[in-house]
Amino acid sequence: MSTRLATGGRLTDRTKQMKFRFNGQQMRGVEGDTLASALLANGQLMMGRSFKYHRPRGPVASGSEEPNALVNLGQGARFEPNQRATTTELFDGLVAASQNHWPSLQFDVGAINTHLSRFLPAGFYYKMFIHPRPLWKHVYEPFIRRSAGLGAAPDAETVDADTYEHFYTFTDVLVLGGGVAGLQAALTAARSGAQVLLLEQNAHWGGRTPVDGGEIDGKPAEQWIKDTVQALEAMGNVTLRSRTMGAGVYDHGYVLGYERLTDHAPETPGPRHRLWRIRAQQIVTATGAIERPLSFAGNDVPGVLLASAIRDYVVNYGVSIGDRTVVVTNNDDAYRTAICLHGHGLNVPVIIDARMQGGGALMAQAEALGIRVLKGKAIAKVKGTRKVTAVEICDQAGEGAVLETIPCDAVAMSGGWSPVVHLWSHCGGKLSWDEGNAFFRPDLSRAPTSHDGAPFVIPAGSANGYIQLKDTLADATTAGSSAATAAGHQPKVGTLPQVAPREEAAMLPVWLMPQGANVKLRSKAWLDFQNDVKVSDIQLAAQEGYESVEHAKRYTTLGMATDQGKLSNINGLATLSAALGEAIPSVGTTTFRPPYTPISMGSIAGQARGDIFQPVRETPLHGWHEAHGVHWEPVGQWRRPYSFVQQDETVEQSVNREVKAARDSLGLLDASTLGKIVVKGPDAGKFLDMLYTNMMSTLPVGKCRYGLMCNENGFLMDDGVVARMSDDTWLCHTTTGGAERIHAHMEEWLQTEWWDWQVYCANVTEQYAQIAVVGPNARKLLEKLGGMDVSRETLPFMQWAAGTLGGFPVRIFRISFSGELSYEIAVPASQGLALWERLHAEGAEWNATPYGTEALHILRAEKGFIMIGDETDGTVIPQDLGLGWAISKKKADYIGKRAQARSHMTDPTRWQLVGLETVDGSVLPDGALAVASGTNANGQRHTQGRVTSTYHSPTLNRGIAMGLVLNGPDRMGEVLEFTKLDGTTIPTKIVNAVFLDPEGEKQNV
Amino acid sequence: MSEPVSALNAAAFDGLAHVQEAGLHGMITLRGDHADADFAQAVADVAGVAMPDQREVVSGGDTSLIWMSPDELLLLCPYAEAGETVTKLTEALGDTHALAVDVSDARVVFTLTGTHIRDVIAKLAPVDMSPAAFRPGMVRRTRFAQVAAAVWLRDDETAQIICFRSVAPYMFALLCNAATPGTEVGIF
Amino acid sequence: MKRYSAFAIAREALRHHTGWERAWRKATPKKKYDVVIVGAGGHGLATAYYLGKNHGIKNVAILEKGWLGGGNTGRNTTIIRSNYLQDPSAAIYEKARSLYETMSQDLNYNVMFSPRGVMMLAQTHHEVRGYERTAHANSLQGVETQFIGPEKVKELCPIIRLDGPRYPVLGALYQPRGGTARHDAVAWGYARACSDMGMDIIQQCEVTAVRSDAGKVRGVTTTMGDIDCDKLAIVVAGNSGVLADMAGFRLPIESVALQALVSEPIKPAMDVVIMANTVHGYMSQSDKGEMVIGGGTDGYNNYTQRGSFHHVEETVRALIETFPMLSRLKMLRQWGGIVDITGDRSPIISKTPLGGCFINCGWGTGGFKAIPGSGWATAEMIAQGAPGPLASAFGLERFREGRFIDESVAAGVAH
Amino acid sequence: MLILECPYCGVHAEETELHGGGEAHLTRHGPESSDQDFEGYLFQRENPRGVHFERWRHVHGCGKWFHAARCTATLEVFGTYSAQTSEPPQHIRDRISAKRPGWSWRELA
Repeated sequence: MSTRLATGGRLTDRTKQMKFRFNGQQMRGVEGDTLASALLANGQLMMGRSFKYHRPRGPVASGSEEPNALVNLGQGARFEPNQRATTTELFDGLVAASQNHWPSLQFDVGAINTHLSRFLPAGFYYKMFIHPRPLWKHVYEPFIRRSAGLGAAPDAETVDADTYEHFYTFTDVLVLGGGVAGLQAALTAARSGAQVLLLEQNAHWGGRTPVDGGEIDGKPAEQWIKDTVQALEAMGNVTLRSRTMGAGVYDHGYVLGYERLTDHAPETPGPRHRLWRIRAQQIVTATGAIERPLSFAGNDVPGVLLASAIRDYVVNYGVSIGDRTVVVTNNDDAYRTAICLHGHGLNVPVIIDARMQGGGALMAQAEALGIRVLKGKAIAKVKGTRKVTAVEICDQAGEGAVLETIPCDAVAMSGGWSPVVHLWSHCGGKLSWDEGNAFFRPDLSRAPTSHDGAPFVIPAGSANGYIQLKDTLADATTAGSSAATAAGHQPKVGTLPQVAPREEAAMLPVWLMPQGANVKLRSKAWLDFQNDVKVSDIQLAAQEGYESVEHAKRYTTLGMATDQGKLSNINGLATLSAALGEAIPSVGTTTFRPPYTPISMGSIAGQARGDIFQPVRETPLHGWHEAHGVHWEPVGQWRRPYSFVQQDETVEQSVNREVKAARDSLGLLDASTLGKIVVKGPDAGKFLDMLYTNMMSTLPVGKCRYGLMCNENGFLMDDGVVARMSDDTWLCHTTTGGAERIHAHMEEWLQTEWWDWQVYCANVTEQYAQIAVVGPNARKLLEKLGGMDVSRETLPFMQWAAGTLGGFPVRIFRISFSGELSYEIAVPASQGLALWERLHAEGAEWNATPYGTEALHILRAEKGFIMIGDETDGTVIPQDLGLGWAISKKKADYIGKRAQARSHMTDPTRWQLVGLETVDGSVLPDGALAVASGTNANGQRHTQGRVTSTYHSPTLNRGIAMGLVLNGPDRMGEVLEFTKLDGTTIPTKIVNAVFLDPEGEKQNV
Repeated sequence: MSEPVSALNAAAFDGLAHVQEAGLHGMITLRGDHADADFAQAVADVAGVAMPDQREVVSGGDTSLIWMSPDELLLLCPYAEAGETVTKLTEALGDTHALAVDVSDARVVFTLTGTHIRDVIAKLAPVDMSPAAFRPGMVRRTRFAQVAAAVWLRDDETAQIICFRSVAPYMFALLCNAATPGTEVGIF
Repeated sequence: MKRYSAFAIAREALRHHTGWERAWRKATPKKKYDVVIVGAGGHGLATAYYLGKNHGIKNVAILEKGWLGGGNTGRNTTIIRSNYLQDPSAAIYEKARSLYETMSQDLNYNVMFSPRGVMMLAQTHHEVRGYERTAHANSLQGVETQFIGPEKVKELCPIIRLDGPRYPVLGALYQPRGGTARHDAVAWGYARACSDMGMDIIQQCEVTAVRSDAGKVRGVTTTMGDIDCDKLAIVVAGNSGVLADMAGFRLPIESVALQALVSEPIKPAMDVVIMANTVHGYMSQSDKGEMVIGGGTDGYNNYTQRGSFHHVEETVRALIETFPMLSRLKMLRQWGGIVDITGDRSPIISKTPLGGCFINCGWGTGGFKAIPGSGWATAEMIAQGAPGPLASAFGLERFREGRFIDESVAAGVAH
Repeated sequence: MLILECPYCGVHAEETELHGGGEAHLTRHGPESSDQDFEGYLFQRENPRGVHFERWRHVHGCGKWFHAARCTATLEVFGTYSAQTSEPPQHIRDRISAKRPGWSWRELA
């Protein structure tokens, strides 16, 4: 049983006890524990169940590569599934629960799958559940879905209680990984004067070197690390950040840094995670190496761990996995675990070394300690289900005949080490196969390249395949100075850290144990622990022709678990290449994708939540609207009043009231969002003539003209009133959505096509609050404010004037989008509210009524005015809308003219704009289609028109609509059938689109 | 004539830095070719300060000229003088191809003061805020989170941020959030 | 071909699965084929399959420069729907959707088609009108959809927040028979069926030139030598421009990166596919339990299969606003694929200026859902030498005539 | 995440400050042009795997359009230059030739 040793634990402080709960049970740990070490200290070896077979699982590792020990962490709005216990720092009051079992971790119904495993090989579901079809739909698939997933889903109504933020930073050299290699590389680079940023994913510096021991520069490694960190902290050009992981490397030196600020202390105020967006000229990946498991039967039983992990738990946390630990290895490093355990008074009954001639100095040291070493041997099988009880030993060369059974309660396995090449590979760095060490290492000749085409990632230390401490530090020094040089700095030649060489015997690649293991053993030899992929599964994939490494991965799900194959990929790859009889490098690896380990969605969104999720654009009158019962309508990022609803009024009633007020007396509209763009210069007229379909250069100063804008593809993109301000200056009004778009459109043509034309434009949309005063009494109100002559004679329809109205500096545009007598008043935004309140107050005697966008829509629809976005949808040309009058015949060219000459654009059968009236007076549904007889070759019903906008007209007290209809203008009075979503149709008459005051008498008074 | 009101009426917040809506400023957008001597002369005469170099700001008295692009400047002056200054500029520019428009009400100015202003800005804008890279007197047009803005470093502890008026509430909320007490990053 | 079934599994289990044969034969190129298809992705394999099944043309080679199904077929978010606005789109996507219904049986390979329903959220008044318009169109196109209200949306998707401050959910266009399928299985299933018909699937075989004379295709040159053919089909999403260049014509296409990501697997939380176009995000939960999330495309030509991170940020930000619980999940993996975007964002199934050479491309971000319909229509075009009703509207000539198939019509917002 | 230097304001802008504008150096075809020329102008694109010339706007910045020469296969940027030109300047083409001997784009090289 795992337990806390009497002494030891370099990272822990036993004087600081902590309470936590696991599966409802109260437990104790100490400061510095990870959740995994604390659970082990409490004898809790079993921490979860595997994905497919629900097999009992304990931790196999001690770091971020852990596939098994995943827990549901926290509660309520701070709940988080799939947290790795091995990297979760313990804190007082932590609450965790194990995953993927029912009803309990100890007894799990799903474990039946492990007994059925023979019937559930890789890809079984592709071959099953095919017949009969209904069963798949109603039984199999729902069942598969229910058994999906690992961690519990957060409650449906969960709203994250934590906050997050982003941070942008730039640096010359970014070092990822704070082990000895990272520290040495950072120090070397920093000495050149380069700006250096050093990130370490854990809370501690130095990586695993302190565990492995050894001396640097004549002092214990741990001391050297302390001194080096101090030296770095003292340098002004260096920034160090622990608990910050290099999550992903992207093009042009962009790196994500994932800083966990409060995960280890949830009560601390401030953001939980900070996502750093780093731009680095050079990136040093000092991400270390990960030990590989060995593939033998039962290598997934709780108690079988990586040799390095068992060492970590003892040295870092003072925790032992068991009393009798069998070590099994194909290299020298695992002997350190045996020696370490022995040194802590724990029993190592045997070291099983697959190599015929065993190891080097470390073996001699172990033997000298009296530890039994078996050479050329292997584990045939691990006994035990919920925990290790014994191992059966056999010859590595054979098929698994048992020579001896050794009782034990833990197994330390080592299949050699693999450099962590993820960050090197994210942006295209290639790998080469190292035969001697049996691992992939970065191929420096095929590094990822940046904007300048030069390499920008440099691997260092064991991440670069230099596993021995001496080589690690030497390589890190080189990496540090190359990075500094590449970043334009002059590295100072410092002295190499002195490390005594350690003679180690070569490792022996062992991909299966024993090498001739029979199928029974192979189907119990795990490659991917979380997803339950075994040696036999990969071999089956190869047998069935899933030969590409990507096919094998996807067919078996190898490496697709939450650890993304950190432990399984190389073993799986080697198994595949053996099955195919091909060399490992020719099979290749799967693609490494960010992030290195999973990062919170919250951190990706950063601060953008709640009121700063997205910008809301407010007009100067926003506050007034808020205070007067507004119902908002989002229009792009703007908020516009949809209607001002009064007490005991439905929205529909308020809209009708607003329409009637504008028609019968006086309405006020906040039109501030309409785009306003000043266009000035000797060539401004020529330019506007190209921009609009009609002629603007001929517009007299002081007058207004309605204009249409098309894109180069001929489609109508915007409309609005243009006013001639002076000889060389025009003011172009655009739609609300159009201001930025149209301004950009103008700049694009001026900068990239007609750059020799002398025109400047400026977007002055927000300089003004614009208020439409609409209705028969509009003029009376303006006269009441006084200061300007707004009479029909002085300011007729489609003219504008500047002046002072009731003390306000204004421009008044005599234009109408309602068909009523109407003035649009532009006033500096900072006086907008004052003017609005003034108009509202002074207009009281005519019942001045603020109205919103829905009333605006109805008012314009009653007049048959088109609305960009309703009558147009990006497929409509002005000719479809009966706007031919607004297309200049005189002009040789305008944007969109050529496009409108294409055969489909001049096709007489294009649908044309008409008015529509249901025979029964009801309101046509939005988007309704006019059906025609018969169906097309694909069996789709023919159509002959569609509704573009439809409303209830309070003025006419009936439904009115506009639509595009085949030959519409020639079919006045004809009745068509329009669709309803209930499957029936409505008889609808084609009428003139102008429902009200066709002569325009009301607006011209 | 009523009293003009700025977008947020001088709202303020204290945190990592002091965030202040700076009230009404006279702002004039000037379009014209900086390289054109007549343009430069006219502008310098009226503004009373020299033409700024690329991405720099030149200030004198209560007037500042901000470099916005090779053919655009933003002239800052007292709010009350904006209209008159536009008239003067238009006269001074005469036949020179140029454009001068009053945008005082179209934009809003925020002032950020304190020792951690670089932290606050670097949380929102993809700009190198290290003292070596971004020095007093420099201006950078960029984005703050999801809106366009210009940031001008007046001195090491004062920055001015200019954005469109309609997004003033968003910008203020952004800056306050980024300036939440206790969230200094501490790398500058 | 040994048929797949629960019985077969049981039989094989007893002999430790030693009896399973290859899903598709290893093939070496012959000198000549009736039809050579470049690209063994979903569309290419489906084209081959229906050439054999519907038209009896089985002397076919499918050439793949990498591994079959290794392009966008294996990189997409597996959404299947046909609730399109325009008739030609609705026709081909609905054909595809209906073929997905029976694909597992047709291919004797379980592609795990899961008709769990697809909801396209309406989060502005403008979107409501747009989707109502689509619902009307679908009702005449034989596409079963309905416009549902917020309560129904919440009922179908409990993790959604209806009253988000910025984008309240006003309703959704719901297609009950839309859903997802296992993307790799679609490619593998077609490959197995094609191989079984005697067709040659040749992987690791890159086309380096298209050979022709007198304006008629003669064959291709590959890294495995020359291969002659009477007819050539180019079905290579993400590389269409490169192949078209070899065949001597240009396309109205830009290739850009589209990104997707998955969360860590969690127990079932969302039993429907969600598309939220206002905020450019879509999401479903895989059979493994991962939330599969997709977003918008990059704004520049790119062949690296890597995208820019800010698109991931925008998508995740937006989805969290409507699905707050996502904030507590973690992103497990992100990746990119290269998609071909045409001038009207609709696909191209067309004859080309080169005689005997046909092209299927331009599926943009929506290709997976179309695979069977696309293969069906392309096979018909190759067999008959001219596009049939499903393909006729998707010809290259439409760009010259201005006859676009524009599905983005809900775009222009204005007042 | 691209970085491009804006030739107008000298900022090394990151992608989020920029707006891509598609293929560069297209010749506008107006009312008198043939259907084929007009289709070519509006829709036919080089879309090369390799050296490409494209338009960008420094939208969250000085607002200027500029041109970039970029490799679509490696994202290497050969240079940025003025938008007021109908073909890439010689020094840009020389730089590309030095790095991608034998490159061609339309009839350029």
